[in-house]
Amino acid sequence: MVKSKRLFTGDGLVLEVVNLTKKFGGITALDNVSMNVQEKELVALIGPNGSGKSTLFNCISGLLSPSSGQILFCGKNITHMPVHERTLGGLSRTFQLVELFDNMTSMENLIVTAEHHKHYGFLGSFLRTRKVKAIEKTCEEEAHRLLDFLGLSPLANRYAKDLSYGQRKLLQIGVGLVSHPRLLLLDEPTAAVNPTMIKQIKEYLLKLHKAGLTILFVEHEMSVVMDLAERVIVLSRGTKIADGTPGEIQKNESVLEAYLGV
Amino acid sequence: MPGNWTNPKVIAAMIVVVLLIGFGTGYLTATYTIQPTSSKQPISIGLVLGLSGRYSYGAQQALSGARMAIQEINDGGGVLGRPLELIAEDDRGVVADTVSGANKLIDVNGVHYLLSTGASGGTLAIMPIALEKKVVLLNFMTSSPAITNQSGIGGNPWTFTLCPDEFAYARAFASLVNTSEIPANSFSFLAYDMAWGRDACAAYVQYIEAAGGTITSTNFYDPASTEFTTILTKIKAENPGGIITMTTTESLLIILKQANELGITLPVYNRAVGLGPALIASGGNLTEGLYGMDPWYAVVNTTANTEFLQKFKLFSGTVPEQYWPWSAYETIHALGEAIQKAGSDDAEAVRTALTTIDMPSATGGSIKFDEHNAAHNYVFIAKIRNQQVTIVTQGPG
Amino acid sequence: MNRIHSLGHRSIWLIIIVLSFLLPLALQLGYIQHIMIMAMVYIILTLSLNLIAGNTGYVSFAHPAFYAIGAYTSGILLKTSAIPFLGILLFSGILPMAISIALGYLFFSRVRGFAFAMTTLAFNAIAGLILSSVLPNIVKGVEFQGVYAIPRATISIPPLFTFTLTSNIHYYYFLLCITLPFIGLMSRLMSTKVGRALTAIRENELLAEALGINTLNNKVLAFAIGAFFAGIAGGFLAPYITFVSPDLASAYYWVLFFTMLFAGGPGTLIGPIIGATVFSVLPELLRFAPGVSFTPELRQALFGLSLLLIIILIPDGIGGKIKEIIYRRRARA
Amino acid sequence: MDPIWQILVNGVGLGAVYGLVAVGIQLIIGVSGVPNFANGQFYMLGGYVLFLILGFVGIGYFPSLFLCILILAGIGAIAERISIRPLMERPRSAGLISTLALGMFIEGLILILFTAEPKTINTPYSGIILSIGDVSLSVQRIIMAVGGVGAFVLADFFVRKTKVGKGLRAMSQNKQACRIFGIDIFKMSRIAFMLGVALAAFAAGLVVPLFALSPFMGSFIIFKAFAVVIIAGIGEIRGVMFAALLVGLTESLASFYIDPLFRDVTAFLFMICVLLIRPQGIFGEKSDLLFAK
Repeated sequence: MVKSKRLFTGDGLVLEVVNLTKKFGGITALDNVSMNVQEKELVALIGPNGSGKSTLFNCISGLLSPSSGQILFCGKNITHMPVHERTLGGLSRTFQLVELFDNMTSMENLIVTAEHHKHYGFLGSFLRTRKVKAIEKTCEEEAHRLLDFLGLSPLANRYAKDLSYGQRKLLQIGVGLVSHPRLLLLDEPTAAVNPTMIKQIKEYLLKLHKAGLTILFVEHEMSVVMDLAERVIVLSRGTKIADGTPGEIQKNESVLEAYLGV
Repeated sequence: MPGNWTNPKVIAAMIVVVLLIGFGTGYLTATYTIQPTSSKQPISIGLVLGLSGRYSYGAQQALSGARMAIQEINDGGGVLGRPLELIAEDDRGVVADTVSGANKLIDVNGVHYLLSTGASGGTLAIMPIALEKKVVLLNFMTSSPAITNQSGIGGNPWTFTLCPDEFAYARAFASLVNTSEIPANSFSFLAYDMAWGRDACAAYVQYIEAAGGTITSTNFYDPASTEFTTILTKIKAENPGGIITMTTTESLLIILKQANELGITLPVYNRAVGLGPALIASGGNLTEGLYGMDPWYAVVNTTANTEFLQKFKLFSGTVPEQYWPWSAYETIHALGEAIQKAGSDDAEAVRTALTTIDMPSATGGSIKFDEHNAAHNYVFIAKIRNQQVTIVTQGPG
Repeated sequence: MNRIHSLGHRSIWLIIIVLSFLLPLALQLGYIQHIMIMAMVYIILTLSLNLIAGNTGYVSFAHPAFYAIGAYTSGILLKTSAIPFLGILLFSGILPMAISIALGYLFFSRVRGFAFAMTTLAFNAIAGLILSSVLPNIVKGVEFQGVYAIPRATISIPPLFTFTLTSNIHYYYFLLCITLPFIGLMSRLMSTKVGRALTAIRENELLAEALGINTLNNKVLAFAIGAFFAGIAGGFLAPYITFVSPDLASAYYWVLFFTMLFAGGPGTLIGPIIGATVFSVLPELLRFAPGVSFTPELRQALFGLSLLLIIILIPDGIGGKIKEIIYRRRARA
Repeated sequence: MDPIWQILVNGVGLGAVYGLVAVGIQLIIGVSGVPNFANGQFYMLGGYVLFLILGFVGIGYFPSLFLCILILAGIGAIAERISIRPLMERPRSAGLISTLALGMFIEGLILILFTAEPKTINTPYSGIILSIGDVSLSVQRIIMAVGGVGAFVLADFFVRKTKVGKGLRAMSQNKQACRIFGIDIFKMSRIAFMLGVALAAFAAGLVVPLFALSPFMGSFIIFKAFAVVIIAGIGEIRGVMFAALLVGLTESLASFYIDPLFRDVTAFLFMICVLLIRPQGIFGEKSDLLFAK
């Protein structure tokens, strides 16, 4: 497997968020939140609606620029780094409402991502040197391997728009993986899919976790959170109210309060 | 997605398209160039004109003028016993189309004589083609001095100009400056930003200054513009003795309206917009006191002209808005005479014959070419007095 | 993905090439050769516009300006300088490209979608005014209505040969030698990293960026390549028509290009080629339609109507339709 | 005399025209996301309809104007059905091209019916000239300015206060949400289009007596109107009038103090400057997303 390019090195802490605050006009969506993700960890981020989960997610992945605070990725400050550079650096994400290149085939969706994480320029690609040929070949192989892994091989030549919602969810995870991320951010991976598909996705995530991938995911479905997560971080009204193992979280008063609104 | 076109079906489609277009055109051309009009092979005359676009109204009239002349000649047995036929091409007043239209007439229809278009830019653009392909180019309505300068001994013996150029008008106008008719001696120009507008402006400036007049300003505007209050305000502030306009009918109407609105009472001397019924009808009182400078007016009082007017009304059902139809009409007749004189339809022979012709014009002048292949016909300055056009002055340009 | 279909079976290439080489011989008339030459010019223009407006999905009104700038550059240099024509041609492509790169980095980084389209529209208007009203005052040999009497092009490779292109047939084959490689180049481009990146940007720019594609550079690249070939087309036109005018930068031309592109099928390769061919030949064919019953006004009305119908009935254009059919078949298989 | 006041008055006059056409475009682009390139031709069409009504129906200027607006609104409804709705779910470029084609079609029809020869409309008011000090202008121009501002205020009120208007604004915020909340987006798009076209017709009705009526007048004004839209910020109705006045004054001043020739590009230069400084337009709100989809 060809190693994808890395901007940063460093071990232990993969992601570290320090006193992050995000204001929209008057409203404070995030009120200096601090959190971290260890290497090879599988962390869940939960909280009632409007608790700031997705805001935090967007700040980390770079869709939003925080008002204050810091985001460290593998020890490097990426707070104000352009989105595509974060991704090239090994931080990849999926979207709650599936985002794919609808008029490209599943295969192309994977390849276009894969090849942009390889070292070669426009001219090389245009002249298709031997080196480039080799790289593009490996891209295809990786894409095939992923499609097999996700059981989408039969649909390799279908447009993404013609896939079922569940298949799109899977493909999106594939697109997230094809760049060999150091940290994979999943935004509600099981939202709005049928139980069998939920089961399937859970299996895939566990497999990936075993393979040593670091994952941070937002989730509503408590059963999923409790089965998967090693550690759970709870947000409420823009502040972090709890951080611990699923067991601890279940017993945590303030969490219940936040959820039941007592 | 890239490359689906390499699918055999698509390629087939592509080839079919290419073949259809290629041979389709070929076929049409072939069928078109065979003329079933008469037992004898007719002599074709080409005409490129803005039959659509901004100048289409006048251009359509010019076309009728030419058609009328052709009909007359053919009724009289044609020239050299052969009928004439007119093939017209539309150039929308766009120079690029003038070029391709002229190319089409010469290559496909094999015309040896070409009546050129309504924009000086267009004529200038096809003059090299006429020279290269040895085709007689008859310029009957564009008046940029650059054309006559380059014609005849100017280097292009194939181009003939049958209408006066801007120097002629400028001379006629300048001769009246500081007289009872044009008491003013300081003028402001309002001309549209095209080759002709610029050249005409330059010519007038030269002669007016020579005649002791002064120029307060020369203003050019985008031909598409519909708002003149800003320019007119500028002119009003300069307060000249008169405004000289080189514009389209549309622009002139707006200028008159907005000048009136701004309380500008200066006399307007307009070049190129004929003082025709359509203008007076839509302009109303605003056109009162408006001057015009053209080589022909309906009111020119000669038997030949009144005769032409009656015939044209019968033929086209309209009254000429300006000189174009008359000019086209006389140009065709001059060409017919030249071919007759040459005794053959060979372009070279006709070209030499043209240089020698001397025929009377309906306006009292005569069509006789100088060393620049320019026939200096009469030039008229007219004025609208209580809704009637009256000739102020006339004479050879 | 099977990359074979990007370049296609050589046999088919051969057929097309042979055909396009023989066709003008079958049709001797200079005028028909003129039509075919213009068709090729429009193929180059439409395909290059397709790169930004079709593949990347950013409508650009600036293409006529690049076309005109190329034509003026070549016209002026042919008239006033002794530079060999091939050099001039290259330069008339490079100048618009430089301008487009500046424009691209200036505006792509700030505005998106329609706002960008408007900036290109503004640029086109300003460029047109400069060509028609400013240039004549500062550059020798440029009249207010364009550049007249441009000398014919002379191709010379000093030791080997020197040849002046005079007749239409010369220009036809010269342009053919530009067009065919150009088409091949475009089809190859589409199957590169960049080509797929552009499609990705059109499909979902947010995602493309989130997946690590540098959208800014890719967009500017597409814009610049488009401008380069628009300039080349203009540079060829100057010695061929022997006259260039500011009309080349007028609204008439972007309407024409859009018609060719969007009726043909934006984002495909075959689409713009078909569109350009049909819509450059159709008006000429209409010259032969019985004049009286077919007034130019009627032509314009029909032109608009047909474009409207095509957009509504087959929004992806002819090329898009073909692509759809092929995809359906492949998906079933 | 000191022309400055006249120049300012001219500028305001220009601005009123651009503003009226631009407001229509703004409504449509906000709701259906389509830059309506045919609005210029609708403006022109409005002029010709008014011309016919005044010619053949013996009612006064203002009743004719009203009738003309109604007719154009009807035409607008049909046009929306044909050229916008089928393309609702497609990329905006499709809508841009379809309206462009629609414009070509309308212009062609008018050319067939009326030829390129310009017509003029005279109202009782275009003849009356007032001169206050150095400033001289016709009552018609005053009517135009007042009518322009009036129409703008009405449109603004409609969009902000009425139920339908709120629906329109909701649409411009988030189409999906509207679907969910059961707002009929097709209806909204139709209403926006009718309003836009009607405003264009109104503008023509006020302006044409000051200009001449020509089939090409539409294609000329449309670009200025778009420049105004961009300067104000896409979808920002409040900003339009202000932006329009800015453009009008800039042009008026430029053509007096620089050169009439450059008047027509000053609008564009102005637009470019605005975009470089405030990409979202003077009144547009900066989206908090680092990039919007």
